[in-house]
Amino acid sequence: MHERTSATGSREPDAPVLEVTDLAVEFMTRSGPIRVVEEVAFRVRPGEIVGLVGESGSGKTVTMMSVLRLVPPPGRITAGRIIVDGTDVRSLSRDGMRGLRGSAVALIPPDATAALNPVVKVGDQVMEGVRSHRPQVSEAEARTLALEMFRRVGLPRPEQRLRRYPHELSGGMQQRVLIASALQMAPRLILADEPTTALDVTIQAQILRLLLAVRDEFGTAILFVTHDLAAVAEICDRVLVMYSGRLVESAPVADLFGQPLHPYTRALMASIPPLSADPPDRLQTVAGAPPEPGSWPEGCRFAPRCDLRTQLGGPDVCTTSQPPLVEVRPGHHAACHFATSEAGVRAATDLAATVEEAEAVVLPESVQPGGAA
Amino acid sequence: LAQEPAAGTIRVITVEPTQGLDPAIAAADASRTLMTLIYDNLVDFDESGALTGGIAESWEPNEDLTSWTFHLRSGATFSDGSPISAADVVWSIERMRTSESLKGALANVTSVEATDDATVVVSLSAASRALPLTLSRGGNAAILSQAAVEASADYFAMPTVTSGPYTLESLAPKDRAILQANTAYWREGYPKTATIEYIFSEDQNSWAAAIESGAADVANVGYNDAQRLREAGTIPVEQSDRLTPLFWGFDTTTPPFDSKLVRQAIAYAVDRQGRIDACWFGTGAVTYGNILRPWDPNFVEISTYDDSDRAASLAKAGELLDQAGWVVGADGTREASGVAGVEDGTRFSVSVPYEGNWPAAECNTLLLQQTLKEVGLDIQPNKYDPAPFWGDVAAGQFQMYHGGAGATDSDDLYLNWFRSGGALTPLTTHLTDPEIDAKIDAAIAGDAETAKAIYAELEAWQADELPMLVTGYQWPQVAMAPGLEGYYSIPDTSLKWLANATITAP
Amino acid sequence: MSGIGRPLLELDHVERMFGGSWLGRLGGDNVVRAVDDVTLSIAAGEAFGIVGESGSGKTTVGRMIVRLLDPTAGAIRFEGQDITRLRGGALLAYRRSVQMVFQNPYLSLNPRRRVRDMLLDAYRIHHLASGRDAEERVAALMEMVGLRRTMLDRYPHEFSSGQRQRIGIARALSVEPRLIVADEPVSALDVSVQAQVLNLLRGLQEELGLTVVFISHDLRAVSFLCSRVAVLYLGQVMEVAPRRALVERAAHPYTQALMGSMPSLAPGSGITREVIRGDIADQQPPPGGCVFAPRCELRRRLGDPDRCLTERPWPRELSEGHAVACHFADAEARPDTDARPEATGAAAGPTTPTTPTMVGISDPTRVPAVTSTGATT
Amino acid sequence: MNVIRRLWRIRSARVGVVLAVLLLTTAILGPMLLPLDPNAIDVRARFAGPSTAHWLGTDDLGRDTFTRLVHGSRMSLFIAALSALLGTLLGVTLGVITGFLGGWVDVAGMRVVDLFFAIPTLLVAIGIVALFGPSATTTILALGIAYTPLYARLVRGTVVSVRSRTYVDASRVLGARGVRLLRTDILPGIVPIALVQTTALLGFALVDEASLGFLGLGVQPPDASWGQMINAGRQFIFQAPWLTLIPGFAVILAVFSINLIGDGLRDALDPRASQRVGDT
Amino acid sequence: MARYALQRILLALPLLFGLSLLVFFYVRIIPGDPVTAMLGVQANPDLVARLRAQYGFDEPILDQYLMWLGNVLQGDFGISFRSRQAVAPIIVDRIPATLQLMLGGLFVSLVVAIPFGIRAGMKYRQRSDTVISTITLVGLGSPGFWLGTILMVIFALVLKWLPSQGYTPFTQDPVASIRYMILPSVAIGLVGAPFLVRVVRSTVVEIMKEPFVPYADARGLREQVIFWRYIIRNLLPQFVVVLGVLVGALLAGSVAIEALFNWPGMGRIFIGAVTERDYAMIQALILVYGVIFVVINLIAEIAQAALDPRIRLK
Ligand SMILES: Nc1ncnc2c1ncn2[C@@H]1O[C@H](COP(=O)(O)OP(=O)(O)OP(=O)(O)O)[C@@H](O)[C@H]1O
Ligand SMILES: Nc1ncnc2c1ncn2[C@@H]1O[C@H](COP(=O)(O)OP(=O)(O)OP(=O)(O)O)[C@@H](O)[C@H]1O
Ligand SMILES: [Mg+2]
Ligand SMILES: [Mg+2]
Repeated sequence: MHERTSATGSREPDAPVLEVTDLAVEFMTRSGPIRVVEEVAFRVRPGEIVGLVGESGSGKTVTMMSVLRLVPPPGRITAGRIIVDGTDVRSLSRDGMRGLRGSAVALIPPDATAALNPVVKVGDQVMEGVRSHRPQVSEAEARTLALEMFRRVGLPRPEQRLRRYPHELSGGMQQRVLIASALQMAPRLILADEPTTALDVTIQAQILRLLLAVRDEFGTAILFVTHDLAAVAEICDRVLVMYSGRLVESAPVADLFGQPLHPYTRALMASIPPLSADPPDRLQTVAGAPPEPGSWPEGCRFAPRCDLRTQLGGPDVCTTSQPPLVEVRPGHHAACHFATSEAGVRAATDLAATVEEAEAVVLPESVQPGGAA
Repeated sequence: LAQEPAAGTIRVITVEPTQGLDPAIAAADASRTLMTLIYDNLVDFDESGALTGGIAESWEPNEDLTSWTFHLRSGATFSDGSPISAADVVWSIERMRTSESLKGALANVTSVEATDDATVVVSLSAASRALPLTLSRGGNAAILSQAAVEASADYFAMPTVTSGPYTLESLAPKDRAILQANTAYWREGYPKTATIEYIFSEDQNSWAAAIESGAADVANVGYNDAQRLREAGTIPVEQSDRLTPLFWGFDTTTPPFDSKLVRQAIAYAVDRQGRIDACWFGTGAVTYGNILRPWDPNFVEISTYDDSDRAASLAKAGELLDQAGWVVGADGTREASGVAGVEDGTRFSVSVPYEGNWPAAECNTLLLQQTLKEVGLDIQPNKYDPAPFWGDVAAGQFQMYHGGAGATDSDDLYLNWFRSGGALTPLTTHLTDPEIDAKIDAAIAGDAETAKAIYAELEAWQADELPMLVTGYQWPQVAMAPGLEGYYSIPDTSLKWLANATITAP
Repeated sequence: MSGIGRPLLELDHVERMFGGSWLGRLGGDNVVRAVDDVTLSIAAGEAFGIVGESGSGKTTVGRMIVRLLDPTAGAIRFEGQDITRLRGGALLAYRRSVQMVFQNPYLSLNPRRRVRDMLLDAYRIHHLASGRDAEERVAALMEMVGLRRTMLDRYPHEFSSGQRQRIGIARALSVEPRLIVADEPVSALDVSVQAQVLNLLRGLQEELGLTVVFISHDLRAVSFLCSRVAVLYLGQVMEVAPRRALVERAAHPYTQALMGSMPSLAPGSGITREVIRGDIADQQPPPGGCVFAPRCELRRRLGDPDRCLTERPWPRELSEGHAVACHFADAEARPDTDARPEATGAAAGPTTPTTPTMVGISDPTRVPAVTSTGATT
Repeated sequence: MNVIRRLWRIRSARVGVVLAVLLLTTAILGPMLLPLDPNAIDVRARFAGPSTAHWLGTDDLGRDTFTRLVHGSRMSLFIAALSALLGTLLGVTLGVITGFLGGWVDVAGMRVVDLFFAIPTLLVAIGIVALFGPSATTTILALGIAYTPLYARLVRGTVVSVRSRTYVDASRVLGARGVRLLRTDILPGIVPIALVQTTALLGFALVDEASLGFLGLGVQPPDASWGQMINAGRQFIFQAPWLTLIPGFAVILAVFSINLIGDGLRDALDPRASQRVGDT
Repeated sequence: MARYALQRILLALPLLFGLSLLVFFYVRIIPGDPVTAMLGVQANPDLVARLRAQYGFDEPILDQYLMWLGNVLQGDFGISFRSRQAVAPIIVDRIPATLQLMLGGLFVSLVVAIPFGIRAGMKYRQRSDTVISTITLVGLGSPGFWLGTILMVIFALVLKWLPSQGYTPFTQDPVASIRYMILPSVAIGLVGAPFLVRVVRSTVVEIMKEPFVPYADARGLREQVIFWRYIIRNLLPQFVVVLGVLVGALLAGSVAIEALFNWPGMGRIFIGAVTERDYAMIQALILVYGVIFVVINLIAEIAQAALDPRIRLK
């Protein structure tokens, strides 16, 4: 952990590459606008990998695409400020926005197969990125650059790969192509939306490793959207947890796993089966289903499913007032009225211990679990 | 006389000669008009209809009209330059004698002989004035090159060696035929136009448009179009002075039209002027019983079916039908009641075909349906494929049908329409009546007086017997491109006169 | 779990090929050997896992078990009876014994039918119950899978994905089968919902004494639910191991790679070391050799022995119930690849397999003689 | 029903439905309500322009254009409906049989379908007319048969794709097969496609009927159909252009409304519109 | 690619064989005696004999087929009994005219449909889409001959800009040839265009829904690049296949248009043959139309594979 942050320590950590404040996104529907993201605020510092986790539909992708101002219609950013490298994204012109996309901020989409143009050779697709942003770059130069990038993302036999069509590459290689394409403009920030979800575990591991290497080598900050908490634990410096369109917890990775403060975060962690020779009889689960956007419950959106609240005898405040995201401990924010309640803290400690014990079984000896806590 | 080499192209838009170009077979106008341009006859006729010299420069009968001598024109050649010999003429006439189209008219020929290289003698079993007329029959009485016909099994699919002013250069079905001037044509200075392009089109509605838009130069246009073009004044439209009889044909061998009463009833019921007005836009003439045209020397007016009092005519028709055993049934349609060969209670219901490409025929038949409904007869107009129409008429497939055909004079008309074996008999009256044959032969053999008497008798007979029902005549309407000159339109063989025509580009 | 006895289900040298018409090959299609000489046996009452990467043939195995596909060679025996040739009534009877739960809860339910109708199907097809009786049993099924009977008249789209998967399970249970094949039943679900469904399956398996064949690429889910696991790679069985052996001393280099690729919930702990290269689809496996050879770290470390390319390793038993298809699996100390610290494994003590004896091989005659000597370097 | 309600919510489809209902009502009730005989000839009143007696004027025989148009609608819509129905019946039957049974039935059936598919639709229809002679019945038969290959292919494709759906596998594993499988899973799956396709056929049939009419291979006079009226009117395009234009507009209007409905149906039946599918 | 093409070609062969069977049996399913159906009862016995010989109706059916197929393969389709000319040369003469009209129609369809189709697709459910789609629906209901009649009246008869009918081979006089072909091409093209607009539109809509389009946006690619490389390039493979189908529609549509504009193509002989029951001609024409259509679709399929690597190298 410390080694990793120190690798980028030379950079100025104070000026964030991305600063999002008070973001709200609405989708227009027949029955009026629906707010799917609100009051989302976070920063990503240079060279930092920030994980954004949450259940399906919690607003991760929408939040991320807002940064590129590419919320699909009928979606619309209705409030908030998005500053990329000092530039206010929302005030950029159309061309300005185009200049920003793919150059200062690059995207790695979830499904590489779908994101690649099926009828154009991958090399050409990568090259057209540079040539769109810098028309003065010659075809040959672009090719050299693409070749270089292919090599650096670990594509074997890169010269040949340049001339391949997407479907001639495996999923892992396609994802590498997209990463190569993202890297060639040396972006300050990479937005990676579930870049490994569609891949096999072995390939997932390779890609996650590649993302780490990219950060280390290029110093690029990465906003890493996923619903895989374990992947977050592996590569992120900080984690944002979203639930029903709102951030519910935000913390350095070790803090989050060492002491998860929001009941939802805990529930999420507890429901992951341990990789253990003696698994528990039952997994912990969250009762019920996440609410649909547009029919958010009053007060805390997690309240109806919250076991902490049940434990506490169902205090009214949960259903009447929305808990703000507050800094509970240094650098560790949570949006729960009872984040620091005794029961809450106990639950957090218990859970961390269980997870630690269960996961310890598979940890390679070289790593000291929980070292950063 | 310095001969201008023929130049230019005249484009004619017309129906395709689907019956082919064999003079022995093709009887339909579409074929005959084209054949007149490529085959010459022994005897020709001029614009007034008077017979003139063709390949025969002159001819004369013997005293009792039983033998005719034809003196061939010297120097006349076929298009390949070979001379038109007496042998060719003999062979051609022999071929006509056995042909579908002329075997009736030439039934009385006993021998055809060439007495020398330039003389052919035709002997008859009975006296006949009509031989030269028959031999002038456009298309069918063609003089052919024996050598050329025998050289190819399919000569008539593509007759190239011909005797007429033009030779056939190409014939593309459903497209066009191209005729090229016959450079070896015997008549000095003719044809005056180098090429005639026949454009085939089944759709008469588009013919006027073709001339208007410059896509064609000559067409026999529909009446509505003729009227419109006349009003517009841009395209000259000539009305031929030769009326073409319009008729209803019957199958007189089977019920219901085997009954003269039924045929007469229909003759009473039809609204004659009405249909000329409606279907021919007023450009036609009615007849109330005659088949000969008013200017015919043998014309004696008959007005049996004068329908100026419609009510009376309809009443008369009803009466006749009642008499014939067709009584009004429950729904107003007549039913058989004691009709020979028909089961009692059978409704009077007949399908009446007409040529599908002929708008006026459709109109005429629809009107017939309406009129006959008033007297309780149910007929269904049947739009028929034009191509097989006449073939099917000849095959006797129709009980009643709509028709129209050109004719020149009384001899031609009676000989070809009423005499058994007549060229058009199978298409018109279907008669095989020896008594009538004898009368027609007598008329043709006799002098003008005798003929007139016999024709008067025949006219009265046909008006009463109605082997076919002629209700009126139409005037063909020929539209011509403004630059076309020297062309006279004559029904029946009208296109022959293209050989005289010239065209200048507008 | 039932005791030692005859296996409930046996796969005996099962093979399944796809493609192969001359016209298709002419157009560029390849013959795919999706399942390649797989031999497994599964005891009654056991939860048996099948893991492997995408394209390894897991689904194909599952579909052959439920007779949605026929093997191109080999036999599948259920209670000793070969099911690959069942027809008509016998097949119908078999369908009462073996059911399937599908991966995608959205696609596995007919969007145009009410839940009630779908659940009643079984009773109608097999004439098990009708009228009020059937209604009662359908309602009971709903409750068994944790749904309310009032939901019976809804259409699938009115349910969440977890609920739909429960309906799928209820439908499979409606014929009261002995064995359920669950093909990635939780992969499409959110983590928290996954846990619910896994719990449900586990509960059902225990309470009803169901035999479950659980197919997944998620080692976590498999190790939670299954007492024994088979690892497939390109249609072949790489390793069959009891849970403990799998977690603590996976023998096959591929299994080790899989384990080593699993991210861990303990921050900053796992995947930094490269344990496997390339991609399952990257290279053509050598004909006649080990299909895993091109990606095999162990082979590389051993200096690329030719044997891996020329001779197919057949599964051989390492310990009771633990078989591995690798020439060299136990040939060296594997200082690097042994991801599991010896200490932890030892602390748990030697495991006595609670599962009935089962080895991947039921027909020794077809196993090449080499196996027995293959253990030497 | 659900679909109809959803259809009604689409504005363009609503327009289509209203138009279609108007046309249908006209075609069905019109002939009973109108006082005139469509074939009643009145040569004194030919080519009359629109008037209170003749709303859309008269034709070359003085027949009332409006009356003929209304009777023609009945004929045209009747022919279109029956030929679309015939095409649907044959196409669905063939498609379901080949798609569902698979194997050699499929191969053989589809080869035959491909054959007819290898000849453009209208030409198939004309070929059939050549065999049986032109009439309203032949038109229905010819168009129905001509549409079959297209339809059978579509249905077969859908059946094959539905057959491989997971929910069908689920039913199979439960023991469902044959007719039951068809009834519960396969046929309901092709209903949306079939609805849209039959609607499309209706549109094609209206135009093709007109084309056959123009070529003289369709409805025979004096009966009126739109195609026949266009064809008959053409010769008087200068005297009375309305004789050609009005029936043409009628065809356009009918096809327009049918296509609006078809497009609407497509949207209304689109599963993506109402529920999410396969969000893996 | 070559393998794929070969596969497609091999697959087309049984189709052609089947087509020959279909055409062969066509005359044999005529109700009653085909020769009588063609010639009528009182036909010229010569012709009857000739036709009977041509079809060999008295031989065993297999012999009949083999004889017929042998003749056809040598380019002998028998004689057209109406014109008594050999069928084959008549048809061969017409193929250029029909193909020329088809190409003209195709050109008009493309010129009209591509820009509008793409625009409607890219502006899906926006104003211009609504306008284009409405016009398209109107076009979809306009019978070709009806449009043709109106075009003829306006441009040939009233304005007199173009000839109302006729044909000159392109090789003979290109300018005249094109003047002649404008009206019929436009009439037929406008019939094909709405169909094409709809297909192009819905294909573009589908392409716009593909994730690679928003991803291309996210990469900040230039709009032209997105348009040409993403939208057009992905449209093309499907488009060529649709062109194959469109050709079928144009061939069918050409029948009425040829009749209307007196265009000497196969359509006119087809109608003539049908009304005259000239079955030898009908047989040959169905075969020729079928072969043209099959070949064009074959080309389209192969072109699609050339444009879409996924098909080519599956
Ligand atoms: N095009 C759209 N139209 C309407 N609603 C949308 C659209 N796209 C997203 N939403 C809504 O926005 C919410 C957030 O979606 P988002 O895609 O950001 O979720 P996510 O967290 O990325 O989920 P997942 O893990 O499934 O990708 C969802 O509830 C969804 O219903
Ligand atoms: N119907 C089929 N036709 C052709 N090939 C098939 C078919 N079904 C499966 N295959 C091939 O067989 C192999 C194994 O497929 P299978 O679906 O069994 O794998 P899997 O392990 O279930 O993968 P996944 O994790 O992606 O579901 C794959 O290469 C696949 O392409
Ligand atoms: Mg997302
Ligand atoms: Mg699978």
